[in-house]
Amino acid sequence: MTTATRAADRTQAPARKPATMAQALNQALRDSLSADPAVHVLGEDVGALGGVFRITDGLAREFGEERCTDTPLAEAGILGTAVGMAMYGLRPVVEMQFDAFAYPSFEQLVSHVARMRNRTRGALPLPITIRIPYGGGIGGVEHHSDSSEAYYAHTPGLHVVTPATVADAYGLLRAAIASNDPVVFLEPKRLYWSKADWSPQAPSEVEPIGRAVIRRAGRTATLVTYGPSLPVCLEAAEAAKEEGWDLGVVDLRSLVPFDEETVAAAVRGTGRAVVVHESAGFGGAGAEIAARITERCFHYLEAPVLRVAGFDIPYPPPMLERHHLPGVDRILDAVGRLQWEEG
Amino acid sequence: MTTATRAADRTQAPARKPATMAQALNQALRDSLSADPAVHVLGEDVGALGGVFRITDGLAREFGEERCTDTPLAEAGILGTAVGMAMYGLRPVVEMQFDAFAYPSFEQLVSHVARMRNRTRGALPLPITIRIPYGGGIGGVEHHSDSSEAYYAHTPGLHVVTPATVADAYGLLRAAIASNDPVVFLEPKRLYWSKADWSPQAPSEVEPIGRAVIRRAGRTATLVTYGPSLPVCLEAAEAAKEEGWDLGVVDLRSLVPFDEETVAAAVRGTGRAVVVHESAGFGGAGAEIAARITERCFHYLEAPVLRVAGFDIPYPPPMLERHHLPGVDRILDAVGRLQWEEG
Amino acid sequence: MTVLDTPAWRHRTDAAPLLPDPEPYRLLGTPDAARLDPALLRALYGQLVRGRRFNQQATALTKQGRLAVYPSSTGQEACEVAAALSLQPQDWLFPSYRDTLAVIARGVDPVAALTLLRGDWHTGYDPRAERVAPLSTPLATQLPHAVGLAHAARLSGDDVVALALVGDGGTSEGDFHEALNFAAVWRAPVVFLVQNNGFAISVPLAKQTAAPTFAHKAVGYGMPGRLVDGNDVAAVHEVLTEAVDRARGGAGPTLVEAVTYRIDAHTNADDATRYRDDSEVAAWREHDPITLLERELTDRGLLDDALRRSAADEAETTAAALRARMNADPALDPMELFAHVYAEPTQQLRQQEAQLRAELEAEQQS
Amino acid sequence: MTVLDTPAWRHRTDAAPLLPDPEPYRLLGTPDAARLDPALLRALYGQLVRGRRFNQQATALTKQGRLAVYPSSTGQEACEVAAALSLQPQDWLFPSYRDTLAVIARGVDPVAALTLLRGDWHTGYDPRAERVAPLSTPLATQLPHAVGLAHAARLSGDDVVALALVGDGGTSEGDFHEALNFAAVWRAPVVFLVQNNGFAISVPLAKQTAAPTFAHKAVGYGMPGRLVDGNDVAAVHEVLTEAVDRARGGAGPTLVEAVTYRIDAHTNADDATRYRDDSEVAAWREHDPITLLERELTDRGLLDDALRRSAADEAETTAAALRARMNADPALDPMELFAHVYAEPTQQLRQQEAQLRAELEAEQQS
Ligand SMILES: Cc1ncc(C[n+]2csc(CCOP(=O)(O)OP(=O)(O)O)c2C)c(N)n1
Ligand SMILES: Cc1ncc(C[n+]2csc(CCOP(=O)(O)OP(=O)(O)O)c2C)c(N)n1
Ligand SMILES: [Mg+2]
Ligand SMILES: [Mg+2]
Repeated sequence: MTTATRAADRTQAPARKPATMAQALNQALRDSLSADPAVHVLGEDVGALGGVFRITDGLAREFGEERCTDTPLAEAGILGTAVGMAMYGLRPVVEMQFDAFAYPSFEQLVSHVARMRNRTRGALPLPITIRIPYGGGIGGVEHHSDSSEAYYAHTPGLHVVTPATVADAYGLLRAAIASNDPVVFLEPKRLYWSKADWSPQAPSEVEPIGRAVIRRAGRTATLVTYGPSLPVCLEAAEAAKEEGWDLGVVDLRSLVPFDEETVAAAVRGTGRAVVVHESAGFGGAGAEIAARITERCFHYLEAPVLRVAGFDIPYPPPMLERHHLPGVDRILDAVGRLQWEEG
Repeated sequence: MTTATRAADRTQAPARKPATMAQALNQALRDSLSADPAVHVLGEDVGALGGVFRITDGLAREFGEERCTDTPLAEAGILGTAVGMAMYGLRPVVEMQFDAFAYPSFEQLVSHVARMRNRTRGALPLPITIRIPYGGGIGGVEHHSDSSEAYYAHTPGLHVVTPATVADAYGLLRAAIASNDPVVFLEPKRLYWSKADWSPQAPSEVEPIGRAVIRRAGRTATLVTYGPSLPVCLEAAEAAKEEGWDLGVVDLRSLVPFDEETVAAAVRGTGRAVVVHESAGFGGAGAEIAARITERCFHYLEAPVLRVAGFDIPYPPPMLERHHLPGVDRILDAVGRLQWEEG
Repeated sequence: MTVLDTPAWRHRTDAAPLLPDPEPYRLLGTPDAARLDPALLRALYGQLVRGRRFNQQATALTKQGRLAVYPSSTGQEACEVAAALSLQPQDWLFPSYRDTLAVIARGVDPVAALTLLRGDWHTGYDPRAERVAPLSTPLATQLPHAVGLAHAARLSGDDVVALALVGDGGTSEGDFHEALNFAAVWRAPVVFLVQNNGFAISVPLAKQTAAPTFAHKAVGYGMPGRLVDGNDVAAVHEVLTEAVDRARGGAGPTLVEAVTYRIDAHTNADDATRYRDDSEVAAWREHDPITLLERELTDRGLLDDALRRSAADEAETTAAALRARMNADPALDPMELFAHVYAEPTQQLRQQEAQLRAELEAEQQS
Repeated sequence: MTVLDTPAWRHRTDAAPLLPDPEPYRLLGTPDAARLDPALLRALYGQLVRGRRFNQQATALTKQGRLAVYPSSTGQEACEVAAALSLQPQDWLFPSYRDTLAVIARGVDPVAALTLLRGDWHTGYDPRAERVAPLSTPLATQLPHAVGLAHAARLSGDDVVALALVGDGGTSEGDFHEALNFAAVWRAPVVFLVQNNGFAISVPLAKQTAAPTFAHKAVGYGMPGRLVDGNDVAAVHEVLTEAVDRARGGAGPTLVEAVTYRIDAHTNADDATRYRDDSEVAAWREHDPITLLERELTDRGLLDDALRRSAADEAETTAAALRARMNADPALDPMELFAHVYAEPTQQLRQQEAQLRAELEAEQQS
């Protein structure tokens, strides 16, 4: 669906109201549970409490505890039982409470969730959505701010999706739950309370997983980013005007599938790119993005693709996290290093 | 220590005899256990059996079951108890039986092993060596051939080392055990039975972790690789002569620390590079290597850095693995795509 | 309300009924065996003999390079066979990597069951059609799958029980613990069978657990634990059938420990002389599952030549068919590597597919 | 040799002595309390009162933005205090994230103990100097650490016991299982204390376990299980001291379940009204650890004004000092982010360090 037709559809959509990303995610779960009796939500504290971020608020009341289930406190058990439920034909939507608390389920994820379809020659697809609040910037103590997307994106058999806007939070989560493949759905914690005027997209408006989107066209250089770093990049693009730079911003939305075409087209238009994310830079998703841009756009590039990422350190304590997270200055600094004078 | 002084030292070393990588690793463990009473080996079947690959052969007999201990079958428990042992001042050397069977210990690795020094402001370093046989090419059934280095290399706080030669197997393992930081020591399974004339390096000859080595100088293009793919690259370089190409080969030996200087110098000399490894390409270590080479060498590059890696699929069954693993032809094909005619 | 009424104060289950009798339950050779149905005993006998022969044949195929590896269950056939036969058609079996016999005893085509170990693909049968999960190599990881499936079936109002197999070594994994706990909390219709064969590769029981028995773990989850002689096929069958019926009736999960022994090495690639004494193996050969059943059949006058011959014939037929079919190279298409990664291949996979196709074509032309 | 002699047939431990009395053990208010040493009771009282006040003060500091978060242990002070006081100086404590009180009762500087929750660094004390592991946030992951440390100490011939704390929710994690199993197999000198406070955040006990009690899990590992009233500080102290002594004597690990209640919400950020009824909280307030001890002290004529006042004064002094010190901003150096990642920073870290330094300098100049 093109941007034009989407815009057209929207004119018929119900009136938009201010909503947070958390509310949009909650609505996506509610609508998925309504639409398909096979959908089941499970995780720690997803029932009466509505999740520590309230993303499952009210669902147990509305759909019953069997559709929205508080599990024992064991992440491998949660994901492992979700595998069994999916084997039986259900569509489990699992909530991991925080990024680092998904690690106990790593074996189930890598050795089973990612491989079951392939292992069984397609006989046993696993339509499981694994929701993981991720990233920093919320003043969380250790283990509450990890960015773990690179682990997942490197694991064949998983889709890895991360919304950056209220509308995408809804649309991508609905698409993830509808997907017949397992989707690691990474929710940028610090955008949970971000707001936009929004009304739930109609099913026909929900885009499939795997398309990047140009959030801002630009002529001087392209920022490529996703999830929690999108607002920072947009801010940087705004600030860059002062320097006379017209920066484009691409929001990947999905790391796997990776939309090479959209990214390559954008970068070819500018000849310069900076990839921005907050996880550690070394071996991060930005490495893949930069390497791939270079493969695809080498002769269009005026400068090497640069990366602005978190430092290669364990995530800092709350009082120091602002020094770690890529901010506007660090992004503009990288743009400034794009060898404008010719190298 | 320079290559020259090493070569000099070696003339004084005891006579070399043919040895396999497995034997060199066994000797490194033996010598480490002898040299330091704090060293303890633990894992599944490391005792009477000597490990399924016999890397710990004879150690329990020689040093007692308390120094070389068969544990219960639980990888998180193995690594978790090793953390406690290291907290008390021991130097545990943990064996994971196969690559995919290290995944249950992922949380202990990422949330504790990698962070304990940092968490405690340096008060509690964890000198743990985690030996993991990795990679394919041995006809193993599923879960016995994973290449998991990218997960570890992306985790700040870990060193990630992988030998490709008999001498390095010994030297790097001794260095890993002597290191005051946790080291993920990846042993290329299919090189266990590779042979070379060798005698154990004297302690003064053991190189520190973190230096890449030029295995072959070349003028037309540089292959950058590590571990199981080194012999393949050397073979490719040999075969390339027929095409009139003089290929250099860099063996990284350690992914973290990453020896940028050696790699960048080699690539600047040729202006063309192909990164080769067998793990899935997407988000693999090769992405970081390629991105970094590009950052460092952009104006020396005649062509984009290309990658030859495993496909982005779950590791294939034994009968199909040869189609997955990067081989000589695929490497030469990539070299041929390095835009020799100018793009 | 006082604290004594709050749930944390004293959990409500009574422990006593959950504790196992520490003496393994036996039937064959005991007076109780008299009540066993001759037809059942004959069926079990046929399966045991066929299973033993299958193990031998499969091990032989490893020597001929026709199987990548084979973990023999010789000595453990009673557990394998009883597991399969305790289930109804609609039930599910969750085998571990050693349980090929249980898989074929449930009716899966032997060649399909051996696909993993032959190395042509990871799983050779359709788990939904067979109601048999893929053979699980990562130990104990199949246990939460069984719980989830049983739970899903119950939520769906279906009459389905899941039976999950695990070894003594596998009980040490965290997944074992998490699965049993979920099962008990959810009262899922699932049965766990621990085949305690004394070893996890080379590691003997005493280095694996200090528990009185594995069946004593059950009380810690709030489910009943049963201990059974794993070489007494009638006893294992009875205990499992009771547990399956209990699950079917809505009474929740059961943990069964079957005490048995791995007569062969861990796999064809293993050297068992490094870690165990022949005298132990010899002792267990005296307690062979087939011999135990033959004695019973003989005592009851049920073991005539016809039964012996039909069992042997069926075993030979199975072995011969296996040999013949495994000696043919499987038809393999390398392009299938890309076919099942996702419902739709990604753009990157399509590129990689094209690359391999080109390579294969070049190979053919040269 | 027959199979009956092989280890797999029947494991050797007798189960009966490992099983807990399902009635939580109590001392205060019982005739047995008469034998309790007045000095001990006074010391425990002082710690309880100080602990309660500390919880209040720390919670207040979250409202002033001086702590990032605080998981209060109000209602659980008896467990916290008894845990710390059951140990000898050379022993190690392995706390979970809720156990700040145990950490300070062991002697760690309160501000150092709160470093994690204040957010200036991850751990504020030297674990080796204090023999207190870092507060562990990933649940149950600290348990194998305790086992490994205790095992290492024993291998080194040292007289060191490790005491590890975990919540009812944490028992569901695989790491709990693996740790207890390693401990029992290795006979490591370690004691596990489960503080069963009825909830894991919002999830009540019945959704966490179906076991008769957590103490019943012990038999499944081959260690004794004890159940104790977690609000009876004398009982918890006695049970833990016995278990620590047992471990010290080489008899191996013990699992202790203390039944208690979390009076406050999960943390200051939690809204407990969403998942529990005030009447339950009220019932537990009637069974308050301080009240229980005060009653005992009163009955024995030990609770004079002097004791009350000294306890209250010490609590106020602690609280006031905490307030004062926490109201000052901690001295922080962002460059420390790179200091402890490795023994030596990598080349890449040195570059990143230089980048941050340049940014900070630019910031200062502007
Ligand atoms: C998670 C995991 N760790 C290690 C292994 C390697 N491994 C394969 S079989 C085996 C021993 C299994 O012992 P047990 O559970 O007793 O089963 P048995 O072989 O006796 O049938 C081991 C360690 C594995 N498959 N999975
Ligand atoms: C591995 C892991 N999963 C999830 C969490 C998130 N979390 C923090 S506290 C908590 C509940 C813990 O309950 P319990 O063990 O009973 O301890 P309590 O809070 O009652 O002291 C949860 C789920 C975590 N810290 N670690
Ligand atoms: Mg076994
Ligand atoms: Mg609790």
